[in-house]
Amino acid sequence: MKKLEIIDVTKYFDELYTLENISLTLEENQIVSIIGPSGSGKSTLFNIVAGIEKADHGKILIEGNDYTGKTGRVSYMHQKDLLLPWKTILDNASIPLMIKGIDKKVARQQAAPYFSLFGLEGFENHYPHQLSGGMRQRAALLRTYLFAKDIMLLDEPFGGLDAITKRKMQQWLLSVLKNLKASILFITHDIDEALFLSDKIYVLSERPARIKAIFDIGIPRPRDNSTFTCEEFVSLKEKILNLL
Amino acid sequence: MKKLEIIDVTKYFDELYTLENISLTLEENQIVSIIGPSGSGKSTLFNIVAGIEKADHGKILIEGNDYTGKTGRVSYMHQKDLLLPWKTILDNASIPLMIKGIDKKVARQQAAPYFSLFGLEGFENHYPHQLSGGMRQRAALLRTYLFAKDIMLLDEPFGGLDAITKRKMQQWLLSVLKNLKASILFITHDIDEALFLSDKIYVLSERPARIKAIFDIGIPRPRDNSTFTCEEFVSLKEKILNLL
Amino acid sequence: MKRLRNTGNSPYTFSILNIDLLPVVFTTFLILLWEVITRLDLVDPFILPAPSKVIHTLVVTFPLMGQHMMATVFEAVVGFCIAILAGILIAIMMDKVRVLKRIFYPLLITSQTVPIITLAPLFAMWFGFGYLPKIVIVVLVCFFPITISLLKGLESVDKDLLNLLKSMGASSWDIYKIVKLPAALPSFFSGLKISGTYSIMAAVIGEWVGGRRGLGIYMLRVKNSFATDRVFAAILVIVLLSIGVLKFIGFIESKAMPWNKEIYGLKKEEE
Amino acid sequence: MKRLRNTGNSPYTFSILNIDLLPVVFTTFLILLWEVITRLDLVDPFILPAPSKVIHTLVVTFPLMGQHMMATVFEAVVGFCIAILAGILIAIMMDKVRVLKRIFYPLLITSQTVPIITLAPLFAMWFGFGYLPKIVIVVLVCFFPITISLLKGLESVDKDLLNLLKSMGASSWDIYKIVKLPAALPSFFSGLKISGTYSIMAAVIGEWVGGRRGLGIYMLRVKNSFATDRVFAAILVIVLLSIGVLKFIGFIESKAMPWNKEIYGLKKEEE
Amino acid sequence: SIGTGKEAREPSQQMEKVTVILDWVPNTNHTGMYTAIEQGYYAEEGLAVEIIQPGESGSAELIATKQGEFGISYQEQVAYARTAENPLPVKAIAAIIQHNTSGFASPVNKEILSPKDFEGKKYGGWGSPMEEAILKALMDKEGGDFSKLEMVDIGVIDFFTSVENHVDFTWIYYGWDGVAAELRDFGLNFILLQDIQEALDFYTPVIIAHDELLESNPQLAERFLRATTKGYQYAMENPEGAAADLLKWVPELDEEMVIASQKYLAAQYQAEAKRWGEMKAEVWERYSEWMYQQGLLREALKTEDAFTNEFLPQ
Ligand SMILES: Nc1ncnc2c1ncn2[C@@H]1O[C@H](COP(=O)(O)OP(=O)(O)OP(=O)(O)O)[C@@H](O)[C@H]1O
Ligand SMILES: Nc1ncnc2c1ncn2[C@@H]1O[C@H](COP(=O)(O)OP(=O)(O)OP(=O)(O)O)[C@@H](O)[C@H]1O
Ligand SMILES: O=C([O-])O
Ligand SMILES: [Mg+2]
Ligand SMILES: [Mg+2]
Repeated sequence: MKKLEIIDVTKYFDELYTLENISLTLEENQIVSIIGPSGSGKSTLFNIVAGIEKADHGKILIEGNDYTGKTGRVSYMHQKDLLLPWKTILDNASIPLMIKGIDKKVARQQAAPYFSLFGLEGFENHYPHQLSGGMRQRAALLRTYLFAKDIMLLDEPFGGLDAITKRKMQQWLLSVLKNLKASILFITHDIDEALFLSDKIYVLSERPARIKAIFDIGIPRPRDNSTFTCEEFVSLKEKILNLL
Repeated sequence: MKKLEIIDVTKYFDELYTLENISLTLEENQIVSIIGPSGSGKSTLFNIVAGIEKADHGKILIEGNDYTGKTGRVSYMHQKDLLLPWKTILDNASIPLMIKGIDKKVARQQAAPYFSLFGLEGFENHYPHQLSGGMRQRAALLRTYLFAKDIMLLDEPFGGLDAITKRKMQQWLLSVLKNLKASILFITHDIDEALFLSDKIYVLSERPARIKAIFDIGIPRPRDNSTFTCEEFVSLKEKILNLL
Repeated sequence: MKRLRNTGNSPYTFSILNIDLLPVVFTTFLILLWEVITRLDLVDPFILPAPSKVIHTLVVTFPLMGQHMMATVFEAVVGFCIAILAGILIAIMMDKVRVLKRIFYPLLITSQTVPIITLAPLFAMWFGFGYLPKIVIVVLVCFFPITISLLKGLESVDKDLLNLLKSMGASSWDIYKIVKLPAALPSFFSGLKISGTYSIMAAVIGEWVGGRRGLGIYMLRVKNSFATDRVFAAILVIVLLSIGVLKFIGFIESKAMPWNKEIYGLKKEEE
Repeated sequence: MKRLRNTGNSPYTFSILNIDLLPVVFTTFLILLWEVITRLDLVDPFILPAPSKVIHTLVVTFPLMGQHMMATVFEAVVGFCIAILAGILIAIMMDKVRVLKRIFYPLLITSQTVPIITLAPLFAMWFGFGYLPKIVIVVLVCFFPITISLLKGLESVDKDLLNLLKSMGASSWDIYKIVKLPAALPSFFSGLKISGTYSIMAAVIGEWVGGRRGLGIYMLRVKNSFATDRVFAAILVIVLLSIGVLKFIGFIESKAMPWNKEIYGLKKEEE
Repeated sequence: SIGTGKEAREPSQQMEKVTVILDWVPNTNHTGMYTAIEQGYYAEEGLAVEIIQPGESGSAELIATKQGEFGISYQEQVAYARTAENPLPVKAIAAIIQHNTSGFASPVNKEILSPKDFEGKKYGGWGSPMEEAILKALMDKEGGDFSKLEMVDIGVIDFFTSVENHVDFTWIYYGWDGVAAELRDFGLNFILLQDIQEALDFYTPVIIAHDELLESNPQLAERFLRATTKGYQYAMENPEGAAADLLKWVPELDEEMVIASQKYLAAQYQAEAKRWGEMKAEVWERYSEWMYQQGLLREALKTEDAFTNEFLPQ
């Protein structure tokens, strides 16, 4: 089933032509990655899907319904963890529930059970600065997940991590997704990451962003360290490298 | 010839045991990479080589002479470009010469010829903020090179760049090194980067850092996009991945 | 990468209860020097009384000065509180409605160049000789740093964080409650500390336009009878009160931002 | 990632020469309101003279006031310059020698709670009636913000940058010249602007210790002749002079940091 | 002291420099000295006189710290100065005005005609214990109940504003505020202190000098007072000319007021005394005794230390 459809989206910032007729489909329970040069307009596309930026042309369909320009439907995560330093991890994770109007206490109770799944058990009452970079990203991901469990937009969620931690997070993400029903749109600069995680990869051009290529990634799951060196991975990587 | 030898270096920060008997050799015109977990002590090791941190035990030999604790012999570059925003690129590049006591005007004349080699021609009088991330790193590298041309310590020089720009910089670095005689010690978190650039890789353990493994990288030069998918690369990558 | 580390004791540190004793020792030395100079009759005592004399006078005259002090403290506290409320209100308004910021911000900056002391007599003309004109002066002095620093704090919030909340459909009130106000607290408190430093002094200046009670009035009176020691005792009380206000704000700050202590501690090391 | 973008004209902007006209229009409106109130005799002109009257008085009495103004400007400028020199010296000393910072920093903070006005009469006893006591007061008022902000600027320099220069074997003087001082300039200038705002006012207050010439002397005299319009004209001159000082510092700032204009412009957009 | 103004330019090399510190902003109490500058009387004595406007606290401390040779003060201040715990070595050497021209003033509509009428009224002063004592003494004498008087400090607020908005009566110098009221046709009830109680006819203002100066250089005081006397005599004979001299030096003042005030003071400077500046021991004693009895002074004033006529011209 088509979970999310971006249809023919065009965007100008005043004179700056940023997105040129972008169309894209996210199927249920898929991970779809978007790779593209810096400044091409990837984050802008996410902002449009999330409803906080207006497209000049085009539509956003979610489960077949028009959500163009509407906020509050999909959840959204940045490269920066954007955790509030003055709230504990549990309170940070409860924020989306509180915004939905759920009472603080109830929100906490609803958020708490997910901590073990996200590898944060025992850290509920820690402040963000007491956590490692990887744990902070997991907490941010948990918060994102708690807002909208079915569609998540992840904008370079591991971009700020060192390569080793990043690799661990990628493996963790795949493992946790086995237990969650979620469709994910994923921005990254890292070809290895895109190949490792995705069912499909869209490669964007320089600004104005057009879709330059689409790759269906048939690498079998579960994926692990050996995935990085399997033949299909290596040949797809070569193709994408030569595209960029 | 042994350009740089680190012999049995040990370092404590008060109680914090950081480096445990690190020994390492850099041959002339080689690139040697150091990979290790975050916080293991890689930058500390560089600080000791550069003479701005004191080792508790051990020696630094350069071309056979004892340089333990002495600054001003090797050049050093950080992940951040550390360019001065209030100086033009040319003036930024001239800083090491000026510190050596060379007159400002002369320093500029000495620095200018390298701009084309470093892909910065025409940007001499631009301020850093007017340059792209990749260009800023090249300018920082030029400044580093102008301080000491024979031995350069590069501490995650491309860590702050997006993956695509990073790849371009790695290829550029190899191409420029063909024309320069330089021996480079290179810290990175990125296994692809280490494999692509190096003649030798040292893998460090968690803190206190010990040398966990040494790999001689025999992948033939010149290296290019296809290097990432060649057999030797893939098999070395798998070994290192499993080590970390 | 900047390093976070715990401070070891530096070789020069000798501290009790987390107070650095070095400046205390140095200040004590200065005061002793002053004592010696006055004891040796190097200056006229009506120009500069001995510190021991000032302390003695402070103790002896405290019952009387205390009454005046209460009035000053009252004016300072009421004025400070009003300044805080007004500052919060106006900063939030300027943050929310940009046109208001464009109109009022330049006026606020310009207003700082008006010498309030010269206006003080006007306030007496308009507001009489009760507490009101003093409180007005305290408000005028304290209001500006609070407003400007709160505004800066509100504006410095990460735009991506605001976008994140907006993408969740958060209301403007949600955004203030969850992000903007807490994020602005450190900046707000640094504004409070600047204002707090001046609040007592502002009340004293306000009292010079006239009134019946207050340290300002007291100072004018004792000066009139050439009791320099009493003038100095009053100055000492003003300094101590001001430091008290500062400490109190610092205390509230640490209570209001329990998370901050550690981050701050680390940050300070970093910088 | 924060976005750098050029500002388009906002719908409310109508500007000449880069000046936002909105506050100007609003201020003009306020002044007209004030004029109307006084014209309708709603307040005694003795308490609040009409703005037109104040301007008229300003023009008519300018030859006389001008002489007083010169004295005030002289004191403010000399005091400000001395404060700058002293501030630079002491900030660098505190930055270089940490023990000095530990000793003097708390004293500096505490000194801000001492009401300088109460000390002013002492300065007349010590320094007489010439320019000296006024200049001393200007220095005391201006010195603190300059020192503290320069010190902050010097301390905020990236440690990695300092390490880089050290690894090149740079001398302490090299480090100040190449990195620390230029890096501290923005913070230094923001301190200068705060001090500058108060410099004229401080000179006026200084003149109240007594003397022969200056806007402070002038104000006391015209007040004693019940000439409220002249008092207001003098306040207007003080405000205009203070704004002039601010603009001048802003001009020097843009000259001293040519690279900064663009970065700053962008930064402001970002925040 | 420093000066780059008019005074500094005129005197020739041999002139002896003298600084006079006023009690407050320059006004018609000080005219004789400006006249003496303007008419060249000081120059005749070889003196280059510079006149300084002081701060809030007047001149006594400044004369005591030798920031000037001569100061303008008033009897009460000298009494406080001489009896302070650390006495200030200053001494009165001439009375500028022979009688106390100050008193309590109120708009006519308040109907305050005698200290008895102070009852239930609001007094605006500057909060010195001396005021309280004087008000109490006057009311006691006239049968008023002092406890029914409300006192507020009006600090620096001028007479007109204060009685317009805030208080019923204040203490003024007739020679300035009283004259200003006349010029404005502001109906005034004025109670002259000395009319009610003789002890309150104290000298205000007076010229003071440092004890040491008087001892080590009595000629200076004599020369200064000789010229100053001529200045005040000129002011008594020619109020308008004297007003012009004052205005020349202090153009900030209102010309009309200065002339009116000058005319009023012409008869007050010397009054019935045989020479300008003369002070009577009984006036000093009466008032300082009164102050002491009211508990205003720490100790009884030795009046022979507080004033002298010996430097006045014969
Ligand atoms: N609100 C805005 N106003 C004007 N221009 C904008 C705005 N937001 C983004 N831009 C511009 O649009 C272009 C695309 O920005 P965007 O952040 O979407 O790129 P991106 O692909 O996410 O880049 P990166 O990989 O660096 O995150 C950039 O040139 C950016 O400067
Ligand atoms: N000056 C110092 N004082 C105390 N501890 C320090 C100091 N410098 C570094 N450390 C500590 O030493 C350890 C090693 O730090 P270092 O920066 O060398 O690690 P690294 O391997 O470079 O890490 P990264 O990959 O994150 O750059 C860390 O735990 C760090 O906190
Ligand atoms: O010198 C004057 O007093 O004006
Ligand atoms: Mg982006
Ligand atoms: Mg490091």
